[in-house]
Amino acid sequence: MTAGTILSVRDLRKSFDVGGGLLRKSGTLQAVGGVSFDIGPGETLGLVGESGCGKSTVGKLIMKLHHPSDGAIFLRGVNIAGLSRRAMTPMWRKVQTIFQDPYSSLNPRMSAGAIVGEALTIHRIASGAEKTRRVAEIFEKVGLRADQMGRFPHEFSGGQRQRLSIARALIVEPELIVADEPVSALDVSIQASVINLLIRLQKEMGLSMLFISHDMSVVEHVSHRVAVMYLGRIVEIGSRRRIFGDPQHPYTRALLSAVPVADPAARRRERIVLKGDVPSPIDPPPGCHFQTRCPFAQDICRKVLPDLLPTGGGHKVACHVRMPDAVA
Amino acid sequence: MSATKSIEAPNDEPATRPAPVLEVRDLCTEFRTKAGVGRAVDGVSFTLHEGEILAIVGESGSGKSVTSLSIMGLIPDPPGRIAGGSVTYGGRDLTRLDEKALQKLRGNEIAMIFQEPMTSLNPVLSIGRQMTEGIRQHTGMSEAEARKHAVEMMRRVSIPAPEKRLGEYPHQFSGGMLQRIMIAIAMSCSPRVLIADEPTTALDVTIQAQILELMRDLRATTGASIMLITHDMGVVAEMADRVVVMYAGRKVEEGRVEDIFARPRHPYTRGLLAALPVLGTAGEVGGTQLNEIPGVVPALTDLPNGCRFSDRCALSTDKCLAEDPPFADRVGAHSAACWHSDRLAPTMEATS
Amino acid sequence: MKYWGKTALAAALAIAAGGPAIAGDIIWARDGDIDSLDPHRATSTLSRQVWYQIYDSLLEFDDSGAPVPNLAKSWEIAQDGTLVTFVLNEGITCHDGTPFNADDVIWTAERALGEDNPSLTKSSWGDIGEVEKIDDLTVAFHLATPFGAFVPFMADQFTSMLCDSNAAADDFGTGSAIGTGPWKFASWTKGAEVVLEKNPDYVNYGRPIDNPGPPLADRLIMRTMPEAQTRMAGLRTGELQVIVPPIQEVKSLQDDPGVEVYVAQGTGQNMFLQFAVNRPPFDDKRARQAVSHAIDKDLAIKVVYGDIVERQYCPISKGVFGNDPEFCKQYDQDYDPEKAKALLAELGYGPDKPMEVTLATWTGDSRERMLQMLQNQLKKVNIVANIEVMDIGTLNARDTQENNKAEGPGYMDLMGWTWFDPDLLYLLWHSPGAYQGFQTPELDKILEDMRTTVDPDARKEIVHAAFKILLEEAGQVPIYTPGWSWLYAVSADAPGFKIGPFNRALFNAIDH
Amino acid sequence: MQNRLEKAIALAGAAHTPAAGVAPSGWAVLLRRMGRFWRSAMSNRGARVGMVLVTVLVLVAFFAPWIAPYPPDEMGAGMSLLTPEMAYPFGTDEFGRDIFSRVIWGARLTIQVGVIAVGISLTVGTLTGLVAGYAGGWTERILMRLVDVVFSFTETLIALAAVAVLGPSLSNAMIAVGIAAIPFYARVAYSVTLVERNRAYFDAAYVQGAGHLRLIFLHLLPNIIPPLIVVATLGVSSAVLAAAGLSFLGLGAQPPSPEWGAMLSAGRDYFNQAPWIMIYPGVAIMITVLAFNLLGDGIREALDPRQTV
Amino acid sequence: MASFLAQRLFAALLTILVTTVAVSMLIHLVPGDPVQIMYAQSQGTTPEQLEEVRARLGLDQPLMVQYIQYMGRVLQGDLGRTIRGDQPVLELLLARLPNTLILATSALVIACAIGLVCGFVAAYRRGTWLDTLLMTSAILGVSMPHFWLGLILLFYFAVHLQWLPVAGSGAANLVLPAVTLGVTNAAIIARLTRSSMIDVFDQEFIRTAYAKGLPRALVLYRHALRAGLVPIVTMIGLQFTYMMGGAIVVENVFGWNGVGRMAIQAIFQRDYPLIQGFILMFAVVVVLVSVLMDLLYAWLDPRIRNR
Repeated sequence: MTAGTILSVRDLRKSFDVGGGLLRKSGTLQAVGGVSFDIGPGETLGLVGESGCGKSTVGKLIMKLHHPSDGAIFLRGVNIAGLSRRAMTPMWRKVQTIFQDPYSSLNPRMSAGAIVGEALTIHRIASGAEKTRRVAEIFEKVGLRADQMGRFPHEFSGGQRQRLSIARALIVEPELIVADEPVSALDVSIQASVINLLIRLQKEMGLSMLFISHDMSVVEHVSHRVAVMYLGRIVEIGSRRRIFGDPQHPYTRALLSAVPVADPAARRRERIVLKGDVPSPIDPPPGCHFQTRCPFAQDICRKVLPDLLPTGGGHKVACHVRMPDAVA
Repeated sequence: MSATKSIEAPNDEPATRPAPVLEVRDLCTEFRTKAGVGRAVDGVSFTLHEGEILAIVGESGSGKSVTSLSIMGLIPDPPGRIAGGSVTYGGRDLTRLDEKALQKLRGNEIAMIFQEPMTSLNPVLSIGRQMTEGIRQHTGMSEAEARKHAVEMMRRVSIPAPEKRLGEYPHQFSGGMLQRIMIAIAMSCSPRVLIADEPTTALDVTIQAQILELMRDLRATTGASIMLITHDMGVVAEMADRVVVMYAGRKVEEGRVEDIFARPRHPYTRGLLAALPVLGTAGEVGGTQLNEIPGVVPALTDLPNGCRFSDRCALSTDKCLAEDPPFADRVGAHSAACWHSDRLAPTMEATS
Repeated sequence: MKYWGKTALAAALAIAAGGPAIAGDIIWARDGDIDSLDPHRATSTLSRQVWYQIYDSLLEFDDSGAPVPNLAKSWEIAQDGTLVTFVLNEGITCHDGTPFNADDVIWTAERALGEDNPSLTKSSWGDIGEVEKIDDLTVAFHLATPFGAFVPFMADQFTSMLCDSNAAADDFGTGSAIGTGPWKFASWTKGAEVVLEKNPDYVNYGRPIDNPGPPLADRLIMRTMPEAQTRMAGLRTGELQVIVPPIQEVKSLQDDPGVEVYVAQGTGQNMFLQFAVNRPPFDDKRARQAVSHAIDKDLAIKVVYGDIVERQYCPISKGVFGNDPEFCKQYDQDYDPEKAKALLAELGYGPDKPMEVTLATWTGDSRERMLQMLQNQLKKVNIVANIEVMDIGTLNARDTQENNKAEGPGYMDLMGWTWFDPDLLYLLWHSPGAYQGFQTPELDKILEDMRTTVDPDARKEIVHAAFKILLEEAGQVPIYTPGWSWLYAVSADAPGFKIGPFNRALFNAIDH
Repeated sequence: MQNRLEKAIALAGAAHTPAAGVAPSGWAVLLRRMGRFWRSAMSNRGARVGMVLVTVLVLVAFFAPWIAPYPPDEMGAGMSLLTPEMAYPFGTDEFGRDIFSRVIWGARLTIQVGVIAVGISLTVGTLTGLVAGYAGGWTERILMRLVDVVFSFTETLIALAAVAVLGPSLSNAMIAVGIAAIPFYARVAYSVTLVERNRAYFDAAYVQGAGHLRLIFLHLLPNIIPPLIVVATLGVSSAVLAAAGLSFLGLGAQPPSPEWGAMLSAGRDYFNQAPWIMIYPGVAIMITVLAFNLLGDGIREALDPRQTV
Repeated sequence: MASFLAQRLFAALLTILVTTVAVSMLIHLVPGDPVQIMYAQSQGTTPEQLEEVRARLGLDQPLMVQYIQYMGRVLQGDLGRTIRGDQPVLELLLARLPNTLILATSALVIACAIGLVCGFVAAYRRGTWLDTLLMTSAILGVSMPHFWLGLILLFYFAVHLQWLPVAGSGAANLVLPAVTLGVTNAAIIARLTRSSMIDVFDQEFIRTAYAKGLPRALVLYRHALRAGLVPIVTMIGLQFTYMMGGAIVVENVFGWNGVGRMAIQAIFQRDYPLIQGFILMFAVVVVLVSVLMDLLYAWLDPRIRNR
């Protein structure tokens, strides 16, 4: 953790009890199994992975919507992992979030202005005319008109709602934004405008961002650094250039080669098509979690869980069979 | 990307084109809602040829799914109905066939798979039952024969231990497996046409790759024609031979996949392509802006006059606002419904 | 699937249980069920009517209401009325085949009078010292003091003779009941029906009916059918032979040639108002008198019952020793709302300050309607009465409770008793009294004298003295007689029904 | 896809009402949105019919002294058991009381039953469900387990038990019916709370730092109220039915109360001679129950068009 | 499935346990002296006797002891004796329970037969005049007080037309009460079935089934009905509970000799041991039925069966 680090996550873990009832406990779902990363000022870390890999849980843990089972979350040097709700309240001025679903993330019974301005009241930042002024200001900033403050969420389109969600997050002037799949529910044509807005605002306000998405293309477009998750663990993390240009983990490679490219000419590229499904996080395979699907798996992979080790240049990978002669 | 063919060159010779299997002509499908009657599909025409993959692409509300359901005769009536047009298959107009005759075709000659494999299979019936019932319906096989055939089909879509899994229920499978099973069901009577409605949208990208590969293999081995409905330009680029682009119930552009991606002739198509971040093409963060299409897809009960895209179109002129552009075959088989198609191509060349 | 099976089974069972009317069965549909067939444990008329069919008493009443021999062929009073000796008829057998003799009488008496589980009407037996067996067929009752009502009480249903073989049963009264009467107990399904079978060995010594031997019909079934209209329908379709008719339908039934309506006369029943006299306002006799003056008893009776009940003037019923309407009328509070208002005004009540009271009675017949009439009339003199209708047991308890409560609104209730003798007054009004209500030292004295006086004329004087106090003080406000279970509608194809004195239903001669 | 279509149409159709300023709370907004909600409910034919009937009922109850030609318990207003005629539109009963007047006055009792019984179950039930759904953990388990236990008894039994303990009277019957229905409201409130709690807007408010009270009363409550309005409206009809049933059995209103169930019960003895004594109160109950059912269905439909009945 | 059932059984036992607590405490909620209310007979009972009764019922003990004693008796099958008639409560209840169960079950069969068919047809013909007609009848049916309907049926068919017998407890006597109870509940079932089936018809697997070329009848029967049955079964279980509750009223109208009628009499007579026994027995029946329904539910729904 360097002095300029905004967020530093260390060995973060979260497990859920699943199934079972009053009489028996049927199992533990290890949603996040020891995740560590840093985000610097003005930096966007893209967190990618397939559904169920735990990337959203990481976001929720950082927002304290879930309580971590173990590990530390340093926000500007303060470990918020163990903070009570009350103690966390002032920290929510430093970290804010944007949700995936533009429909359910806005209270349908509140006006747009009230939704966006609520934090001002809660944190006693502003009230009355000052509050209205500041809400109007942020409205303009996210590309909405101030005269839309009295409208209700259902009167906005999906893209506009996501702008409201952004405005709500930004009104307390946070340093870090956790954006959990902020565009995946939007149509392509709308998605672009929200991505553009996010990038613009990030630059203007000097925000740090954790950008959680399953869409490799979008992550590549917005992130400075990228972390790839598989079954609750980060398997590879590094600069965008390294991850997309020279991925070291077989899973990252497979993921990249699986993304359909919107260019018919790219059809004939070589592809790694993984076999089978992601194993259940309740009962992950021994050794490397990816070994069941890995085309390069060896004996050691079936026994030992690989650590996330640096390979130089801030790039880290968790693989026994590092891929020096990448086929890419 | 680079343009490999000149704009004027004819893309395809009718003589070399395989025979049409399914022809949709001026299809209109309406829905009655509280807000009024909405034409979800309004005068759409296209042809699916022997052995090809035709992608129907568009955003939500474009009418692509309704088109596929109309072909299958699966529009819920009420509130929907086919208000006009024809769907010709094997010399017969499917929109005029009675229920019995349609039943003989469905799942037999024209099969369909859906977006959500989890909800598209009946949760209370075993996989075996759901696989065999269609086979028995169309082939008259005995239960035992049908099961054997089902096992065979499951093997073809790479389901491990198929005999055992026949007795299991949908909740015991993963999404990717279920989609394989859906495909197995669809292919079990060797249909000539497979309609795949967003078959991979609900799936993770690595699973999507598996399914797309499977569909390509099946096309290669069975020679079935595939109508692929999707909103994902990436999937289109990977899979399609030809593409139909839909917007607000209309076909706005049609052509070979290379042409569509290289030289879109409709501003909407162009906008969509430019809005998409393409893997491996990104510069510095914030260095390139994605193209934005302003506004939203219009409601079907409240469409703008003239061109339906006019209110969101950068090229829009008074003519666009006043007159609906006809869908015209301008350049061979690559055509679009736009007054300004010709102004587009050079612009595209310039930016790419 | 499984439901169908179940239902089919159910239907089969149901058919086996019920079915159409069978010749030889008399079905008597009533509005309620018995409590018990143990004469020491139940007091309801619904119960008494049934056990009267099963047990005999030592004596019976003849049509004039006088005691006559029954199980006992003779009785003798000695030692100034303190020794009564009964000689039993020979050859009477209990339903279980054992002979009926002095042991049974003693068993019954000791059971009724013993400490363990005494009869609810123990005090009415008189002050009995010993019951002595002289020989198998002779029993002597030793009384501590002379008791004028003892002999007639031996004709009552509360002194029904139980066979000592009942001692062996642990469900006596509910699952078994052995007597000597014309009908044998067969079964009781609580809430549904009591089934009795003909006692083929029955010999009629005293019952006032023209059939010296066993009943003509095979079975007598008492069925509980609370819905009056369904009883009517059952009677008309021939499913039922005897029903308790709804009062509203008496007229139409009387016009029906297929039905005979019997109205019991001389039932010994009386309906009266009584008050919680131990707290205001009814601790003041003016309040009680005001109530009595305020109600137009004749009108209320007419509206609710028409002409099938009659106005009652005396504290004991018509047909019972001492009843004399002309005498009682002198002390009666006649209908006079103005006078009622004046009395209430004296007590400080008026239009601005109405008197709030509770007016209670027990469920059944048309008593609830009667209360509504009274309520309506009371309202005109600014007495606001809240009606409460409850089960008879609850009402009994409530009355005692109210008399022991020092606080609360005024309380009065429409109560009813049936008795064959003015000795009832002792039970009701001699301190502490059945409800611990109205009592005066003077009245206590009179009632004590009444008990020990055997000479009819002297006894009548004393009874009248009691009447005078009760009526003048409005401790008991008589309203009408009879009050319940006195109507019988009998199908014409089951002739031979008769009502004996004190509302005894006799089925011995019904031919069906 | 029909839904998607409707969503698209709804989206596009949504417009206007640009009121400037920051609305203070969810409550004010709830009230403001009620109007819209109302109009949408009233677009349903059944709901309109129901609303008209309910309005009539309320008016009748309110103006009973002016509408009813006679006091409800005036005996001898007419001859007894008169057939319906001009002066006594519904005939008279055995005391010569005007059935019409009694039915009119009975409306008051019915409204009273509805308001009090539903008031009890709505308040207690909503709070129980809301707190259980919000708090989670052991609070949730204990509260909802209790609710389940009570729920498994059915209303009738609970009402019977309550009356058995408290004694028969209309107010006891109302309380009994109110208590008996609590689990129903609690379950709805609970399940809706769970749904709302799991919506992202709740998380959003949470990470804005909103306190318990703010989360419960500003965010959750306004959002669970609409479905509860449906339940409460339908609840009025079941409360009216249940209370009338108790009165019919003699466990509710006592004479001479013109409560419809009690009137009906008293009238059955006269069914042969004067069926109207029984018919009209029965019709009154049915219309009232029907009115609230129609209204409730209509509102439900307005809330969730898929649940069309 | 085993864990699902274990959980359900646990819940059932808990319900019964809570009921026993409530039931044993019931008597203490009675305003006034319950013993006096219960045991007052015509000529009064002596204070000593009342004390004895109090002791017999254990009312002089601390509440906890009372409950333990009560449970001790209940576990031995002793629910006490009635105040009126001094009969064993359990025997009385068991003697009448079959009647109530027969009534409730027959009514349920009627309700299901009418309700399921009408609901299914209305859902299938959604939006047509037939749907409107059926659903209008249903809402009328739901709004009909069943004691009123019962009386009308009784007076018309039994009293007026004399088509059906009124006395006794035969099969013919079952017709009217079962119909009364069945018809009003049929309306409820019809409404619920309709909305449940509409949900199913909107499911994507129905579309899949049609897309396979299956004939309509097969789709409706095998796919829609089988899937729709799962929620409907739960609902029918609940309906049975309602039927049991409704039976209380209907039994009183028709003089059907079931536990419900006895319960009402017991309430009027303040026969608390009988009331307590009734409530407990009712709870047990309801809980048993719901466990049964859970079993059926688990059997119908493979998601639970194979868990």
